[in-house]
Amino acid sequence: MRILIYLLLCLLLFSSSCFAKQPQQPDKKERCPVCGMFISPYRDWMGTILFKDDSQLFFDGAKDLFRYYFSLPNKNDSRTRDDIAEIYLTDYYSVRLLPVNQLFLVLGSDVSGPMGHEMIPVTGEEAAKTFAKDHNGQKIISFEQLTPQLIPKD
Amino acid sequence: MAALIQAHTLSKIYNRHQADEVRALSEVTFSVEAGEAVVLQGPSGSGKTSLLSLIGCMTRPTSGQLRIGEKEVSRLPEPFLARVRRETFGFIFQQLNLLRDLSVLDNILLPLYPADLKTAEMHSRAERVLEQLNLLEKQRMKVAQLSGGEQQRVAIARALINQPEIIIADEPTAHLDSTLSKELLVILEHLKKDGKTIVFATHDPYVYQHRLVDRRFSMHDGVLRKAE
Amino acid sequence: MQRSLAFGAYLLFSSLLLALLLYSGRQQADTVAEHYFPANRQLVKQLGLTDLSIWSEARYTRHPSQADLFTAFQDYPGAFDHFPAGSIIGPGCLQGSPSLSFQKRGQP
Amino acid sequence: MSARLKILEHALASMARRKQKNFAIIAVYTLTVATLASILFLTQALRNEAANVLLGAPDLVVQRLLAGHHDLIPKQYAEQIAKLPGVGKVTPRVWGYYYDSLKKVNFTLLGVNDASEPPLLAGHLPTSGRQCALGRGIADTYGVEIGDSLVLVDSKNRTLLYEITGLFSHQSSLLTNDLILLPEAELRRFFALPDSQASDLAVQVYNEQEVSTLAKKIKHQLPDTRPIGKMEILHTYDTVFNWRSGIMLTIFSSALIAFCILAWDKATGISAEEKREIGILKAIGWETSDVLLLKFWEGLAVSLSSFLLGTIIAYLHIFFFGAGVLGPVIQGWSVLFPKFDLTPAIDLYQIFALAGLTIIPYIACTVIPSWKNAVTDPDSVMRS
Repeated sequence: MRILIYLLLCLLLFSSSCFAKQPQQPDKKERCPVCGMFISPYRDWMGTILFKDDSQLFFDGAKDLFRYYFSLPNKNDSRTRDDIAEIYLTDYYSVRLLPVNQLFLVLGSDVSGPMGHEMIPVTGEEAAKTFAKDHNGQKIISFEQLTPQLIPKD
Repeated sequence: MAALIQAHTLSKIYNRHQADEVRALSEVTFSVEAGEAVVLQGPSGSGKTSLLSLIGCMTRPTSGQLRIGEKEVSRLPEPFLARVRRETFGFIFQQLNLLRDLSVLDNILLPLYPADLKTAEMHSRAERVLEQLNLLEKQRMKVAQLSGGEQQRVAIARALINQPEIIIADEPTAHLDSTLSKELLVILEHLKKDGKTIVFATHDPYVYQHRLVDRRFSMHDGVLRKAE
Repeated sequence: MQRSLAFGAYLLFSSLLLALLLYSGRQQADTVAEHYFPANRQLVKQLGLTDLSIWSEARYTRHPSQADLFTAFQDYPGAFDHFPAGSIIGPGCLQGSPSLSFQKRGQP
Repeated sequence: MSARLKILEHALASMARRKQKNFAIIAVYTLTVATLASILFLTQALRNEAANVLLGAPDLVVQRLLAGHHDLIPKQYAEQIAKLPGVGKVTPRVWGYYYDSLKKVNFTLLGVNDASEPPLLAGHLPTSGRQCALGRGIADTYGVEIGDSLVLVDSKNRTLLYEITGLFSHQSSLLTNDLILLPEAELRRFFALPDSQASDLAVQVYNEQEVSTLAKKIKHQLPDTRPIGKMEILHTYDTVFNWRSGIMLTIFSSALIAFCILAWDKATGISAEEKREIGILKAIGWETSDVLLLKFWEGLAVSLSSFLLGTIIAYLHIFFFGAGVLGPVIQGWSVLFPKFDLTPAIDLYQIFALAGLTIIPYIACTVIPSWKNAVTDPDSVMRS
């Protein structure tokens, strides 16, 4: 009986991960809509917004992604934040794309991305604290706590 | 008509302000008309060669003026002097000064290289002088393989290739036997007939008593006098 | 005229030959980069190798990047060491030290 | 035909007059360029090889230092390191050296756990106790093949036989030439290594940026260790084979100095004959600039033709003939030296630098000494 429940659970987990929308990888010519830089040389910093209509935008860092996020709807893109299915950022430690709600954002650290000062996405609070300690991070926030004022300037 | 070569109080001092200062020429004044053959006589060291060098634009006078044709050359900068040398003078040196390992043709073409001439023009000129001096068959031979008289003719051919107005010859018979000297003077006589001006330096009586000579000067310790 | 033509022809020929060699080298490098570098990289990854096996005289020459800090002239891993002594003087033969040998198949 | 070309024509004609001297100069010059270019090609190829191939090396290697010596590292260090955020797999490596006093070679013995087939291997990796896989260099030196047995004497002086099950192909020689692979458990028995320890730890780090921070952290938490980053490994090879540093610069500069002596000798040795010729040319109407152009052509003819020839020879030598001449110089007293089957890696900048370093000084050495003679009045030829 316990084995059956376990199997069902496994199946559920498996299928949920199967059906949830997965981000595509960018091709070589993909550029960041905010700063215009190519994405592929900076895979370690990549972030992506997956819209409900299955379209996807790539950014060369969390900072640019959130600038775009807070600017929606803007003059080139009429979509609103409600049209977003999921936001993915690259976890600093594992260099994998993860959903933004699994990540903490470390502000004010000495690690800079392709566009200078960056907010660093880290999985788990423990790791975020370690990162802040190692890299002189000033503040750890979750995605819900993010406001446009907190985005680093340059 | 003005004289072709006009020298006025020409002086040349070598190694000036040094212990071994030599006054080679002092205040030489003379002129040569176009078509004339003029001889400078005098013992060695009397300044003949220095005067020829000055007239031939190989060096500049310490003081005085020199006019070649219409041109005042005594103060010209070096590149212009080289041009005057190339276009006006043909030199026959005492030592011949040929490049012995080069062919006859290469030797006589040498003065033409810096000039902007067409290749065909260069070769037709070469052919003409070679023919004139009876060297056509020898043109591919190295100078070192030729006899003394032939070498002498190569040197003359080289002097003529630029079609100069003035031929300068420094002791041309010094190293020649009497037959060759005779041959040389025959050639020079032809040149004079063609209208060339000839300036010699020599102490060979056979040369300065030759019928082609119009005027004679004698030099002594850098001073020029009219010879009797 | 003939000489400068011959010289020009020589220069042209040798520059073309050199260019051809460099170009073919480039082509060769591209195929190698495609096939044999990835294979070797995979090999390095699987075996966890750290160094090229060029000099096997001593451990600090076999694995220059892993050498001890106190190795002669070794300011940081891989500073090239024991030159010029190492290229002139060989190591001494230790008494009674082991050696490598093989036994052919089928032999006792 | 312009005046310049005509002067080139004369330069070539006058060089042809001194055939022996000019051939000797061209021969020495070509040899110098060939040597220098061979060094450049060889080192650049090795550098390129290292940079490409060693990208697969562990991101971090953690050694233990005991009293300044490289020592065995306890396996529990691996667990501690694995806990650090950003660290992937930590693999204990087991390896050592085996010295053959007859051939004077240090073999590298490496323990393998993973029996999955690596590329460039004929046969298979050792799986059970008494098997081994060898590098091509060993097999060639001792003339053995798969199925033969390797005889080793272990740390307790027992003679052990290992059946050869795999040989690496020659394409991996630069990596595996002197390698002997044994199963890890067998290697531990052979060296009498305790199970709880390893030679060092290979640490996987996901984010390249984090390697130096992790190295610092490991050094802080485990003060008796010495972490070596992949970048340091790559930098090591970059430095060893950098043409501007170390041994290469030594060889390079000595060849260059030898060449300068040649050029200087030629320069100062401007003969009375040459002086007289310059005088004659000036007397018959050449300008100073024409004479200098003549000398420039002479210098260029020698240096350019030697440079091209030397570079071609160097290329053929390194990439077609396996560095046959230069190899032994670099190899020193190595017996097990990989056969260079190098991939051409050409840095055009280096070739241009070499051209600049050889052609320009040579032309300068030809032109400058003639200068003084070219600017003096030509009347000296009248008085000789």
